Amino acid sequence: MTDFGFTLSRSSALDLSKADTRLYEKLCSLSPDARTCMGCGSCSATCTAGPYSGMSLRKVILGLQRGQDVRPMLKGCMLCGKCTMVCPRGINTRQLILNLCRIYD
Amino acid sequence: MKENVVIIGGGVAGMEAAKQLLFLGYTPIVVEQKDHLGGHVSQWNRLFPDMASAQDLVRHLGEEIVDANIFLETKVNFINRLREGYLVMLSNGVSVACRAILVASGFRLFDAARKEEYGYGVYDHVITNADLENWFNGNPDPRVPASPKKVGFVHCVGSRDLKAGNSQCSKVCCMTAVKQAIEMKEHFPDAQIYCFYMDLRLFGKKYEDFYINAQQEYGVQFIRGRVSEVGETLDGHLQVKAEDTLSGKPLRAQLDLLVLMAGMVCNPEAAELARMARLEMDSDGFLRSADNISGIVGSNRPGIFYAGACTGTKTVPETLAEARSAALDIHRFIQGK
Amino acid sequence: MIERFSSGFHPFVLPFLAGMIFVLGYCVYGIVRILVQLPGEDRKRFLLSLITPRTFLKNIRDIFCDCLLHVKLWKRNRLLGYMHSSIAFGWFMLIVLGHIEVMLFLPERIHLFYYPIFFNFFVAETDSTIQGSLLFFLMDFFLLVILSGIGLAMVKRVRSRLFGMRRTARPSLLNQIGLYSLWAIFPLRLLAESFTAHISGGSFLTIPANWVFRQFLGNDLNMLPTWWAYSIALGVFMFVLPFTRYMHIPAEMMLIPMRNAGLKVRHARKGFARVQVYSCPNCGVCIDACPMSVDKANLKDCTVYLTRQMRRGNERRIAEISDKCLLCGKCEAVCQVGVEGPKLRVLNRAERKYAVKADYSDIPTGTLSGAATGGKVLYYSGCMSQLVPSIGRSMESIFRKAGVDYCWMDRDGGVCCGRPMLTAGRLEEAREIVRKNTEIILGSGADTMVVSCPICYKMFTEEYSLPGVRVIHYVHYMEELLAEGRLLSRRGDLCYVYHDPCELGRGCGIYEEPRRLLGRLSGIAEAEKNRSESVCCGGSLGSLSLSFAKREKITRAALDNLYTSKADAIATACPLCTATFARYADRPVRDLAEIVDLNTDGKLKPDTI
Amino acid sequence: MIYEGKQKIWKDYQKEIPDDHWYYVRSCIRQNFFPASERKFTDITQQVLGKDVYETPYHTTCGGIAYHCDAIPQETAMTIVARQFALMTEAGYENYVPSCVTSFGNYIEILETWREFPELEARIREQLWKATRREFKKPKYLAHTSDLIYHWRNEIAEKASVRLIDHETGEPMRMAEHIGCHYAKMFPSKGIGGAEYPYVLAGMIESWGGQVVDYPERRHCCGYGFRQYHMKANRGYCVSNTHKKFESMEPYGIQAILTNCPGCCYFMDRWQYVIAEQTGKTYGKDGFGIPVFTYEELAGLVLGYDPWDLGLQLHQVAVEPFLDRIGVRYDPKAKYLGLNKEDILRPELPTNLKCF
Repeated sequence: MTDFGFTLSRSSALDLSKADTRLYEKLCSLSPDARTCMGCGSCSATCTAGPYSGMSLRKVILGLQRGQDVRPMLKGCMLCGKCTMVCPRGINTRQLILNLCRIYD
Repeated sequence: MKENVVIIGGGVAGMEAAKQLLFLGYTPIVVEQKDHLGGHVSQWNRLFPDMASAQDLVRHLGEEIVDANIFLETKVNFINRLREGYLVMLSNGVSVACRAILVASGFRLFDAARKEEYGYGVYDHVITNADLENWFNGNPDPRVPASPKKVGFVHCVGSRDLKAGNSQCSKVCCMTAVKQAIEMKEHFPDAQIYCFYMDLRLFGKKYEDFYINAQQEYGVQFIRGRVSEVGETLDGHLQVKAEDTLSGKPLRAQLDLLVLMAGMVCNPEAAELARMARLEMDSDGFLRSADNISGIVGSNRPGIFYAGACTGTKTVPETLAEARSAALDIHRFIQGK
Repeated sequence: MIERFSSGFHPFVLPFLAGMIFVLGYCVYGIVRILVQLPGEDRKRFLLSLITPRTFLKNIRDIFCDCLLHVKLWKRNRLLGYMHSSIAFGWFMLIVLGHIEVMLFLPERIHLFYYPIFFNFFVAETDSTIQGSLLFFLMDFFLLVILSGIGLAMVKRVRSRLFGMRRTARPSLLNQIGLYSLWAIFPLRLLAESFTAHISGGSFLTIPANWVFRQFLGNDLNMLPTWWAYSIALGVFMFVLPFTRYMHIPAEMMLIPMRNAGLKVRHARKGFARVQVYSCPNCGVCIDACPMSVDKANLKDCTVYLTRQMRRGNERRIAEISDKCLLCGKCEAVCQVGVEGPKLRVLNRAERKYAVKADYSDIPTGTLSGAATGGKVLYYSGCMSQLVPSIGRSMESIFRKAGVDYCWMDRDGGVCCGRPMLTAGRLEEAREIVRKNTEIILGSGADTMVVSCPICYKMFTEEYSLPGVRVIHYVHYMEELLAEGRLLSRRGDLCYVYHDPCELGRGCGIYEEPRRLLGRLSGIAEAEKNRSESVCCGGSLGSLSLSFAKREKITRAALDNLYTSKADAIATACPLCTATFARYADRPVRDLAEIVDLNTDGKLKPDTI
Repeated sequence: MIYEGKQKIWKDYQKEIPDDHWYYVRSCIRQNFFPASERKFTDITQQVLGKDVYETPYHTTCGGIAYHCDAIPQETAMTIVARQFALMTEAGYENYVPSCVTSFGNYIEILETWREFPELEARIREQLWKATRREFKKPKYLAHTSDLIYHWRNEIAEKASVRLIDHETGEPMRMAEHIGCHYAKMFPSKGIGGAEYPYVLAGMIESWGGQVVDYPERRHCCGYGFRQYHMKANRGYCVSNTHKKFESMEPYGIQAILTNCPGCCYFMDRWQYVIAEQTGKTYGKDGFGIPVFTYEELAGLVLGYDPWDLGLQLHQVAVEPFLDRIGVRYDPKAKYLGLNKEDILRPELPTNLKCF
């Protein structure tokens, strides 16, 4: 390979058609309320783990919809339940997180 | 003899007003350019939030106004101010002297072809909300594939868009998109539906329930980001580009069908009427109401009233309520109270 | 008394004998298996306790009081108490008296353990003695007691409400067989003894019955069939016993010594947990107690069904029941046997494997720089308190008024105490969080840590080891401040009803202190169900699967209980309860900290603070 | 694709182009990249079509590159442009035609700015006067050189000796068109066919017998990006954009690309080499790339010019397969002979991209 001093940069674009959403669908079958997330961000704003680990449940759900690996974010969750308290859609966020931690393989 | 009231426009606003005026003892003269009454609603299939039949609404209103004078395929040629009232000359040669005129000229659907980047009229599988309603009504449309797997809805086509000449929100499209997304999923249970939105403006009664339902029961995915351009792939799919603003990343999707939620703009005929009757136009391109809070149905001319979407985007129930309100205001005006 | 059969045997005893041998064999096998399953340390501890005189006596007393006399049940519900103790104690007495009879009259037959049971069949009365009549009288008396108990049980079966129970557990088929065979045993015994009474003798019950029967049944042909039937009923009962709730009879006798030995449940399915599961008598008291029972859909998720499903090994249901529970601990509080429903659930949750493991290495532990030096007070409000800012604000105000040098550890968000993770069954993760907090707290140099959230408080007292740091609940702390005169109380005019948060009341046993504190500051009223009977607010983090919508019903039921007090406002001592109640309550909901702050002054004048 | 739909749009975006008397200005970078193209433009227009196209050696850069690289403020660019207009005025012309798309966009942007803010125009006039003692009239008509070739495309077609048809199969050549971003994306009404479905190049291809092929990333930037390219560290970003275009183009069997912008032609040609070296991937048939032509080159080819006179040897991607397809005769040995018929040396051949 010739060294030009620069290389093709990887596209940051998300391709919905190529996104692997099986995990998202699996999650939705276990936690159907995951579908009702409207991305308001309350969960992320109140998250205890957020400041330490960048955990954002909103991004987790969105990332799954886009077929991304969200494990790094999940690792920081302490299950404190504040997100459950603030979710305007009443999503059982703790169950969602636990289900998600289980279905990754 | 009963007193004449000219109603310009035979959509649901004009029909409802005619019905009320008949009840109040007047002879409404409904002037409609098209060959049928009911305006846009007559082309629609089902109406949110109760999924009522649009045709039924138009038919019921039609049954109520059989006693009115209805001139189809007729235009207003000019309006002359008389000492008391107006003389309205119609294109069919009839001229009517009346003390009150109701302008119910409605809206025009934004011409989606003007958003060239979406390729309406260029790509094989791009349709508008109106086309989809027409298809729901059982009229075949070659642009709707036999079994689409991925369907996209683009909100705000020709709304909130200075470049398209309409900076206003068309108000009903978000809800229409959610309704149509659900209906599409009912037609094609295997399809994944995406709604590309900038803001979801679901303001009305039970609209939010529709939204939640669309997400939970129908798995509709709402992607916050305006579609920037559409291309066609070799196999006839549509390649849509947008920014997934919630991810902060550019997003691509291949779709089988794209539905453009064309917004509402003022009927250009209204500008013509405004010129004839010296009515004022508002900055949003619609007719200017006497007052946007307490005098929505009033105009700047005595005896000329407005109802429905000629003064701005309206839902069907809002239009009907305005029509009733206008009929009452006309009655009070004629009674001199 | 003479023996009617020189062999001392009749074939009709065989069903009983077989049943008895089966059940004894099963129990021995069960005991050995459980002992094997116990961790070595626990096993040693348990066996030692059996021979320690103090625990030995306690075991005897507890078994007598709990298993036979049902003292706890008497305290809770006399009718139910009578019903259970009449059968248990009555039967026990029949067996004891039977043995006394044998020992007294035919001591050489005492080694045949069917003999005391069927004594009346094998003997003929030759002369009446005082001891004989007394024994016969007592036999008839206790039989009557049992029969009265069985009569009540039959009524309860159809009209449980008469016994103060709205709902009872639905018995399975085997349980029904067990139940009906148990019911049959004693009337059959009465019949058998009655038919034999003119030979063997009897007392006030059997003699008249014998006379009545002989009036129209002139011969003794009925005698043998009734003894057969009696034996068969006993046999059937004993054969099904291991597979029915009646297994609780032997299991409880194992449970009591284990509990007295101080054993803890360490594994969801093994050892002590197994004993607890088998000890559940399926009485169903937990169904009414369970706050989730306000919703019919949750009726089958109470502890009684957990133990049933655990016996059946229905993994799907076990997971479902374990996940749904609020862990409010009420079932445990009302349980007559001492089945630790919440603990079993948490351990069942812990059985689950998670592919994504937590990693808290990003959490810095040296963040409390400039915090406490010796003598300083560390205040930990907990995550949930951030959603009820009045708690933290009030605590700060109280600290200032009392002139306390304090540091709010998690003012801008801190590390969770770990209890939610623990109750979710992710024990390793919880331990990791505990390690992080321990580092932070010990590194702060504080010697006192005030905790206002009962969830956190329970965690800090039970799972943390914080040498040199006194962890104190804010109720105690505020009481201390008042007692030391650093805070001056002033009575407000509102009347509060105090809601016992699950984790503080049943969880930590703190019932009276909050009431005492509240009573100094305001009027106080009691809800219909209070203290250990308090109803969970429904917001509990214990439940993993209860949806927001389902929780609403529970919250409203808890509020309805509080409304029975007619108080002006609700006081509680938990941010989660406060936030949950505030959502639906028709009157103000305040945390104790807020009430204390409202109704106290500092010794210092306000402008010098 | 509904062709009538496009035709409707094309009808909406037409502009008036006078048939004669143009003042011609060259592009800065084209003179280095593809010098023959500009030379042939004058040849074709003046000699073949007999038009009055005037140019002066005194004109300079329009300042567009510096402006788009944020190196100079717009006012400086305006003053430079004002001088260009002054030269045109002095030469007695009022139709202005730049050969560079960025210049074209720059002129339009400046003229539109002046229309909105006449006081700015007045200031620029004053500055030009102070600096050069020159005065100018704004051009009456402004067109890009591709607009002119488009305008005369049918006349060229009539004089053509070669058509864009595979001379073996008789099928039209499958060609993509690529419009420079500054041509119509800023002011869609100023480009022929608008911004979304521009017709300026498509019209030439259609007139000369080829078939225009659309592909999803047709509108995407070529991967020049001015200041992005000028920072070496950012070139990966530039070439990634080109890569994206070629990836999108790949399934369509495109045989050549027609461009109207100096940068586009150059970068879409050269980046194919970089992509091939970095990823091993080539996009034409049999290991070749897809040739990228300027409209002058394509016009020259159909008019029967010798490919080497058109400067096609300066392309990185080999043009020979395309020439063979449309039946253009050429002498392979003459490829690297200069105008004086002497050897101009041979470039080193790339590893992955097949070249001659």
